[in-house]
Amino acid sequence: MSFMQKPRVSHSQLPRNELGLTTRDYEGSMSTLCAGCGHDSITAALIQAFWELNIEPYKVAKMSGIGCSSKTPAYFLAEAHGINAVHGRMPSIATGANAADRNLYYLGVSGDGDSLSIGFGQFAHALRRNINMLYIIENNGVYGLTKGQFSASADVGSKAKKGEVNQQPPIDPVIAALTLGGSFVARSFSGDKGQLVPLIKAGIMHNGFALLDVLSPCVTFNDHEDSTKSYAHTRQFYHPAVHADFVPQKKPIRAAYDDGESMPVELHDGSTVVLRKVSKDYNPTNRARAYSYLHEHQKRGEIVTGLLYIDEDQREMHDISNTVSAALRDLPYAELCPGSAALEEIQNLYR
Amino acid sequence: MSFMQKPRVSHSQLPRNELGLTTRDYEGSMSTLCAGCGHDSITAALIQAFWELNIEPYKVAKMSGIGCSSKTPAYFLAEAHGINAVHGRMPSIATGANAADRNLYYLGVSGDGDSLSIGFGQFAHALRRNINMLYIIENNGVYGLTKGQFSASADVGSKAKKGEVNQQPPIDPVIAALTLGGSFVARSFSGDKGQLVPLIKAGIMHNGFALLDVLSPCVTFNDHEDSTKSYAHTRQFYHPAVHADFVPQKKPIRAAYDDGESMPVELHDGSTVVLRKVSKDYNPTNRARAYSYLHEHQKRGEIVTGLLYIDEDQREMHDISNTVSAALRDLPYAELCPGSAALEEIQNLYR
Amino acid sequence: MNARINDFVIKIANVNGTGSASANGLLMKAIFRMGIPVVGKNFFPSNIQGLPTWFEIRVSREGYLARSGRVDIMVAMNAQTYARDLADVSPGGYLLYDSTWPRDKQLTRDDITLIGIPLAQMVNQQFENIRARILMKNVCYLGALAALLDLDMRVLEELLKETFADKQKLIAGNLKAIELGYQYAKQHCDCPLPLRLEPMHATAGHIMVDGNTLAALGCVYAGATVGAWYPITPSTSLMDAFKEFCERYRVDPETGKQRYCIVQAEDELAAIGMVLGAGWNGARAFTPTSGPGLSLMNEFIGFAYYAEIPAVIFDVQRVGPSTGMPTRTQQADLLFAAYASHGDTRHVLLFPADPAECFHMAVAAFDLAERLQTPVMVLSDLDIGMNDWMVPKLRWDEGYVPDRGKVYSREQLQDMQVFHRYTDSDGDGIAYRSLPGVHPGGAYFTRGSGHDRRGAYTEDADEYQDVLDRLRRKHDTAKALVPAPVVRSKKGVKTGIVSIGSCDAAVREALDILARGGTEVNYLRVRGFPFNREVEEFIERHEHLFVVEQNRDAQLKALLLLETKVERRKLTSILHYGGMPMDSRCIVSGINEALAKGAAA
Amino acid sequence: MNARINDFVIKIANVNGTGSASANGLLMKAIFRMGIPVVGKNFFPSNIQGLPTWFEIRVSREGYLARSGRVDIMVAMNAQTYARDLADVSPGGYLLYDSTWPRDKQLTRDDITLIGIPLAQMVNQQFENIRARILMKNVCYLGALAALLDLDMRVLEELLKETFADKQKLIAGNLKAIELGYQYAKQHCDCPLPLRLEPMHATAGHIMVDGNTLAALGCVYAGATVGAWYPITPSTSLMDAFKEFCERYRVDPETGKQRYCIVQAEDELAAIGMVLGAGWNGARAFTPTSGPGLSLMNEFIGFAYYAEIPAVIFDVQRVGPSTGMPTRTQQADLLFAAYASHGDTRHVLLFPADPAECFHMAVAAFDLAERLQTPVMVLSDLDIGMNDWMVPKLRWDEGYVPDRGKVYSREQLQDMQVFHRYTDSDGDGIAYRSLPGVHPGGAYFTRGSGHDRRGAYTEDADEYQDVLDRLRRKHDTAKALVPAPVVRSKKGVKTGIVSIGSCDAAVREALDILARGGTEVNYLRVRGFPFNREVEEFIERHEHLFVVEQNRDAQLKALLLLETKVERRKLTSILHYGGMPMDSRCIVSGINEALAKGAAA
Ligand SMILES: Cc1ncc(C[n+]2csc(CCOP(=O)(O)OP(=O)(O)O)c2C)c(N)n1
Ligand SMILES: Cc1ncc(C[n+]2csc(CCOP(=O)(O)OP(=O)(O)O)c2C)c(N)n1
Ligand code: SF4
Ligand code: SF4
Ligand SMILES: [Mg+2]
Ligand SMILES: [Mg+2]
Repeated sequence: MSFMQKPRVSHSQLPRNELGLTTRDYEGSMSTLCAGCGHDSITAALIQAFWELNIEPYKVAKMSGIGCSSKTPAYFLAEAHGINAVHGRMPSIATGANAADRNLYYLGVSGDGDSLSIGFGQFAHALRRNINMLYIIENNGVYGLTKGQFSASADVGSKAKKGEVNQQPPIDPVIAALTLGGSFVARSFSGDKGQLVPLIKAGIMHNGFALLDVLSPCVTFNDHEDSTKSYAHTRQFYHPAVHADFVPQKKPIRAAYDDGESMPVELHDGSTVVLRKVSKDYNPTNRARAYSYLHEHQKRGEIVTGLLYIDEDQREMHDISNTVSAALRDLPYAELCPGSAALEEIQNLYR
Repeated sequence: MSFMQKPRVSHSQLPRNELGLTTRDYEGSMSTLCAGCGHDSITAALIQAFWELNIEPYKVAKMSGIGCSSKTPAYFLAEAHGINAVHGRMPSIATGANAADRNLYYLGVSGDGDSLSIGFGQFAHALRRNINMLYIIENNGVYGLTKGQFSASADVGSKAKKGEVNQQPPIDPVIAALTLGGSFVARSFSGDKGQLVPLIKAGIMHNGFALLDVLSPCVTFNDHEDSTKSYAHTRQFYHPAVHADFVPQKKPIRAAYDDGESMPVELHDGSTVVLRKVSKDYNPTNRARAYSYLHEHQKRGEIVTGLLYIDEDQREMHDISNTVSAALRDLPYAELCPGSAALEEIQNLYR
Repeated sequence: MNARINDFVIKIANVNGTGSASANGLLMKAIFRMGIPVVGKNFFPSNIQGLPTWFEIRVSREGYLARSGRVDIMVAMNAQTYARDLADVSPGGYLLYDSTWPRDKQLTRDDITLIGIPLAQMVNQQFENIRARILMKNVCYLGALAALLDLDMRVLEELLKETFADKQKLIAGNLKAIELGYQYAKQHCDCPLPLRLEPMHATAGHIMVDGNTLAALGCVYAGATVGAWYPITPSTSLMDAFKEFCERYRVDPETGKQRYCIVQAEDELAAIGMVLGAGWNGARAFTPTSGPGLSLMNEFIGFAYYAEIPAVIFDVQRVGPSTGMPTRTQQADLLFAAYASHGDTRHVLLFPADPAECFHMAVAAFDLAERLQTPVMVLSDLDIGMNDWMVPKLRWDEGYVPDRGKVYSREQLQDMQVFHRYTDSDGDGIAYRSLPGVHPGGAYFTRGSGHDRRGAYTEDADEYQDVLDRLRRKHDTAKALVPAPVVRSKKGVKTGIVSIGSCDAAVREALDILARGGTEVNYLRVRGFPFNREVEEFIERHEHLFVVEQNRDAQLKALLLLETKVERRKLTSILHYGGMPMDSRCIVSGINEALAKGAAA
Repeated sequence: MNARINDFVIKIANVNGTGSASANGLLMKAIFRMGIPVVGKNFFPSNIQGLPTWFEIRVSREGYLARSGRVDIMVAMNAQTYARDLADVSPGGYLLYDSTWPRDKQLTRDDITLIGIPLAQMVNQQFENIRARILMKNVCYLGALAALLDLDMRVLEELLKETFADKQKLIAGNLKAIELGYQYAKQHCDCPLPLRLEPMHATAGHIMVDGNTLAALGCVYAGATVGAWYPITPSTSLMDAFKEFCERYRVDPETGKQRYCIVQAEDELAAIGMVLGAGWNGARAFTPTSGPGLSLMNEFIGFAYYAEIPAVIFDVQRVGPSTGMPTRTQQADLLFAAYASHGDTRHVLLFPADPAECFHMAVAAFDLAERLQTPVMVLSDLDIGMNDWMVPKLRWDEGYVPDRGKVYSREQLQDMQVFHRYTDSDGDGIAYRSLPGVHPGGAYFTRGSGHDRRGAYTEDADEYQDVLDRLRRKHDTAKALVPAPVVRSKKGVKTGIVSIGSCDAAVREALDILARGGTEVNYLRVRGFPFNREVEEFIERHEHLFVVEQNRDAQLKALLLLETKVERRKLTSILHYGGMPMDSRCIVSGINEALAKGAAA
């Protein structure tokens, strides 16, 4: 909304990067997400990362689908073009945009619903084509924007706001990316800026498709243990949707821990996830080992974070296609049109 | 086409199963596929398997998408209902059909294009829901019906009829099924009826989603080494599609080999695949081990066949949903309608 | 200002996620229980927390259910929108604000009365917990309104107690908060205001409920057993309600097992696929969605049309194109739904105008879908689907038997020489079908590719055309089966309105206003597509017709032009498409202007 | 029978996958090189091998390019369809069959001449290899036809040599096979037949080519750099051709790198998404598809309309609904394409009538898409797209400069105070856009959700409507930009035909036939949507209009009813929709019958 525009004042006291810009120059309009939403922490990390990388904001193309997570590109890099595709179809938009100009930085922001339900096919195929972009999944296990249904990443046994228990095995985007041929596979936690910022930077600089799955708690639709729900609880089974709209303000969850360590993090609903940061000597260049490593820790109930797999040699789409190095969209028309003599030549074939 | 209907004559000399039926009773109309197409061999294996299982043909629902492979349900079980969905969307049709009546046998036949390109999302999610069905992918690495473009399962380095070389990593449906939570994952070869028939039978009897990936060579669009292509080769780059329609008649490829053995199979185009049948003592109940086993052999250039993973305890959709055991579609209306007293009760909530 | 008894509009401006919807719902229901006709419209943003939201309650002695365009009393709880809210109040009206904080003195008006109540201050003194403070502020303005408007406090208390029946300890706090507001208003204001409530008996035999809930209930009563969906505003609550009803009424008492199966699909392509799979296999199946979902379903809708598979789709329309405004209302999917999918396709549509019709049309939709073996789309909208409407209580005819259409039984198939799936044996364009697993004699292959009357694959022009022509005849058969229009007409009147769906309330009010001004106008509301004979006759009988609808491109008018014999010059459009539910004013002024210009006789 | 010089139809019935298409192509081209107007239609099944296929060659002295409805000489190579093929021959015609095997004596006709030639026998004697035997049988009947029809053998030999220029060793065999057929016919038949060929000079300055090839060439000349697609008949050859042209003309001579990027998408949803991503980012991008693909693209098409992103879509129409008949032709996506996607949407469509127009309209489509910042759909069909047509040679205007539309440059953005993406500064409904990565001042957020004229998110009715109303004005602007109709009219004639696309050839022939019968009828062929002024004027000028189109539901008529002021009574439909290209007969008889009934003045 228009009145949400942040005032742009100069902050002379803030540190400046090599371009002379402060982090404020990497911000966008005011977030309209719930107070404490993990997604906002990721936004902050993105701002930090682009600032640290000394990238001119307008050289970035921000792309997303539909969902709370997909709204976030409006909240950073105000000077960059952004595009909100339709739900689940950002990967194809990204592919086309990248095809048109291989020389910008491409950042895709998506949600678990957006990428693993409706968008799973496009996600898998963009990854397979190794589109040169950073693809972030802001993963909260639910559909935030449509009010808390399970997404395909919800864990078995997790409870929805309405009390329903998920019984289907989750799709883990990290395992999917690893086994579908991804060239850069990483996971982090929204509250761990220390880990998140470097992973974002690595992902942006990676020459190919960098998947970064970021666990990002939804403060609103994980609150089923909370008394709030009962506030709006009406007799028997009648709960008109509009009548239960109380959303408590909460603080974002923070977590900082060292390489190799494991760390239990309490979510807003009182449940706990155990994060395990890969150790310093973890070797992220072996796909099969990465899989068994993930699998092993998963069985122990741990979610592994860090850079889990990387292959710098896998060629990205343009390298495979052998495209010219200039942006296709900028090629002068004279280099594109074969001209009338060629037309004559071609037409001789049709006689 | 109507004149393709096979004559139904009684074959008194053929062996009969427990229902008193011969394999002819499990056939369908005449195939319209190319002579030698691997898909026809799979059809034959299906006929054999259903006959051996003593299943009444009309108790089977045959479902498919669009493609040469997806045409095959017309060629077996003439007495079963069949449905050709739109391209890539058979999994959702199967899910709905299964939801309506959990007591029939569900068989889905698809192609690699149908399941791994346009249909990858639906494939992954039907698998994740563990729909009780046998899902066969007749995998030839190309889009047969649209004349030979690469599919997502084409191997790196494989050549299309037009000479183009595939450069993208393939999606292996077996690895995908394994890592996306599949409860029954198997692979076979169209020419190996000895292995195929038992795997089909196991898949049908499995209580959940059984994925059976069957390598099924396309005789027509793998013939790029063949002189035929040059027959229609016209000057320079002008090859009107309609002018190059010669399709040589070929024999289907056969392969029979023992458990644990590896076997090189020469395809119609002269290239070779090496199949490796899992050994007798292979334990198909460990997901991570199955993955590393596959990965290991893949690196050696071998394609592993056999029952690669099975988990009989994973609950299928209806078990998870706690649905009644009768077919929903057959429930008497009286069991479905709450009646006018209940309506009164319900409406009291809206006062 | 004269007293305006039971005839005014309360608008509450707030921030979403603060629990105001709950309080506002209580207020509306309390008025309803006082026997006074009332309607509430919730204008909420497409986000979860922190953006402006409004709730508008119209109290209408005469029972008008549309918006009126007025705001008689504004409860301005949102500083961000204060200026706008202040400006919105009709002259002579009131604005209630939280006087805890200083008001912007620049923003004021002489022609309305401002009422300051220190809501936050009072509440903060009474409650410690932060959550309670936020929530109770809303309950507190309820109390103030009760005093100002003469709301029956016993009704309000009773409602509160019912609401928190299983959370007894919340009751005291709520009552306290109400009391705070009530007492403050009593002591500091001139209560009640000239606009106020007086008990009536006009709501007996009525209920207050939203359309998605009743559409879901219709699905239950129709005997639907399979529901597949992908969440999308404003249709989500339809499947939520279906689930809740089923959990209560569709569980086998002995085994505890479910007599239904709901699948949350991975997207809308899958959702409609599941519905078609179930429909093909003989279950009554449905999916609720909205515009973007309908767009995604297109390929499958064409398949269902051509392969003749029953399906019920609820399109709860929201503002398009594309993602549009997900929390605003519109009627802009008409044309698209009528001819959805490539190729020659024509669909059957139903247009409910309120929640009660959502119930009845849900039932009708399943009957029609099975009778006609085709997808039937129920085009409701956000206004009907998500807002509570006052409608007459539903009655259920115990004699109702679902029309499962032409399906051969096992016995019939057994006795049959040969079964041809797509042959028109009855002359109504509808062929007999068979279900999988019933009898070998019923086997056929269902396909979206060319097929002949026997169901065999064909590429032959005549065989193809034979089936396609029958489909056209079948669609003509539907004309007599879809619900007839609702007509309000007087002999001799030559000007009419043709309208659709949720415009109804506004049109009815407009008719009364016009009649009071001496202009008699007749009215027909279409309820189904293809249009039945009554629509054609009404059009013929009138010389000039105003087509009232909520979209930019006059889509209902387009359908009338295409599918009736109406002459273009007869039709004048009245369009409203900003996303807020229509009110009578644009109709009245549109007609008056046109008549003044002599456009109609 | 009198001699019919250069005016007859040859039809060849065969089995697909046997290489006959290649032989038939040679035959057609040889006739063309003799300077005789000719047209070929390929009727092939939706499978790869073993089903019936037909190729129909019309030789037309007068240059008529539609089917004629006659079969003067049938080459019956397919035993499965022999009965049907025999029945198809026009009285007085000829049937050539392979006399190697005995003919079914039951199947015969007295009113035609049967010519038996032992094709298999002769070929099998000469060739060892099985493949060669199959292939050479086709070449052998070419030889026989050459003798029977007086085809210029030098032309045929020359063509063969060109075809096998890089496979010299195949030439001898082919020549041998031709010779076999030729000599046999010469010796056993009364050569040439009364229907025969005589050299003319009527094909100079013309080419024989299919529409998909020229559409692809148009994309190359328009400067398109990004193509995304998913294979679907009958559009696949469009991208194949684009690739081949690019491989030749779009490779950087120094680096060997490609000045284009083609992505084979995973489906049509992704294909259109890629096109939109590229269009948003400033490249000219396109996707070819057919009905089912278009249905899948619906959600994204609505997005592109509302977010105003240029895109070019080629819909090579095939028979619907659903999968329909993928290898048959139809014009049944008109209505669907015009209003594709939910909500109020209206699109820009172009309707080529032959391959040459495919070229020109491809170029025009990119100009329009960028000028109007909206998806432009080129609706061709299988008949145009996949069959070879004789069209005048293309000329390229070296002065052509692509119209990239209103895009602010870096410099313009630099000098600008503020950039508002969706503001109508020129009054034509078209706003200025900016491209990513060009200048920070151009940054804005592209979205399919509600937005105001600045590009900011909105849920406000007025702000939303402001943009939506401009979109409507923009669509009106398009009326003057789309190609004008082609009109053939005489003063004073009050009856007209309105038609579209590939009906053109049949209509033109029908006009001549009608004129010969004394009935003058005028003709307008629409070439773009929204309809421009000329369409409206033509309609106004005539009292009675026949709308000729290839679909069941009179979709062009529907668009005329909706988007012009035409009165319904003026319009009479002539429909043809079995999947075979239209011929003049149904038009002539339709019009004559109507005129006889006095339907027109
Ligand atoms: C085609 C379509 N279907 C459904 C929706 C409704 N919808 C909007 S966001 C969303 C889910 C978002 O979930 P996720 O991607 O996990 O994002 P989150 O809100 O959790 O960050 C859905 C279903 C839509 N916008 N479009
Ligand atoms: C929506 C849609 N897009 C494209 C097509 C065209 N099409 C038909 S089959 C096919 C590919 C089939 O490939 P695969 O599934 O591998 O089957 P195969 O023919 O190789 O057995 C395609 C692209 C279609 N029918 N529908
Ligand atoms: S609903 Fe959940 S995901 Fe959405 S903004 Fe709120 S906390 Fe974040
Ligand atoms: S084209 Fe290939 S896949 Fe299709 S029928 Fe022929 S051999 Fe089989
Ligand atoms: Mg989420
Ligand atoms: Mg394939």
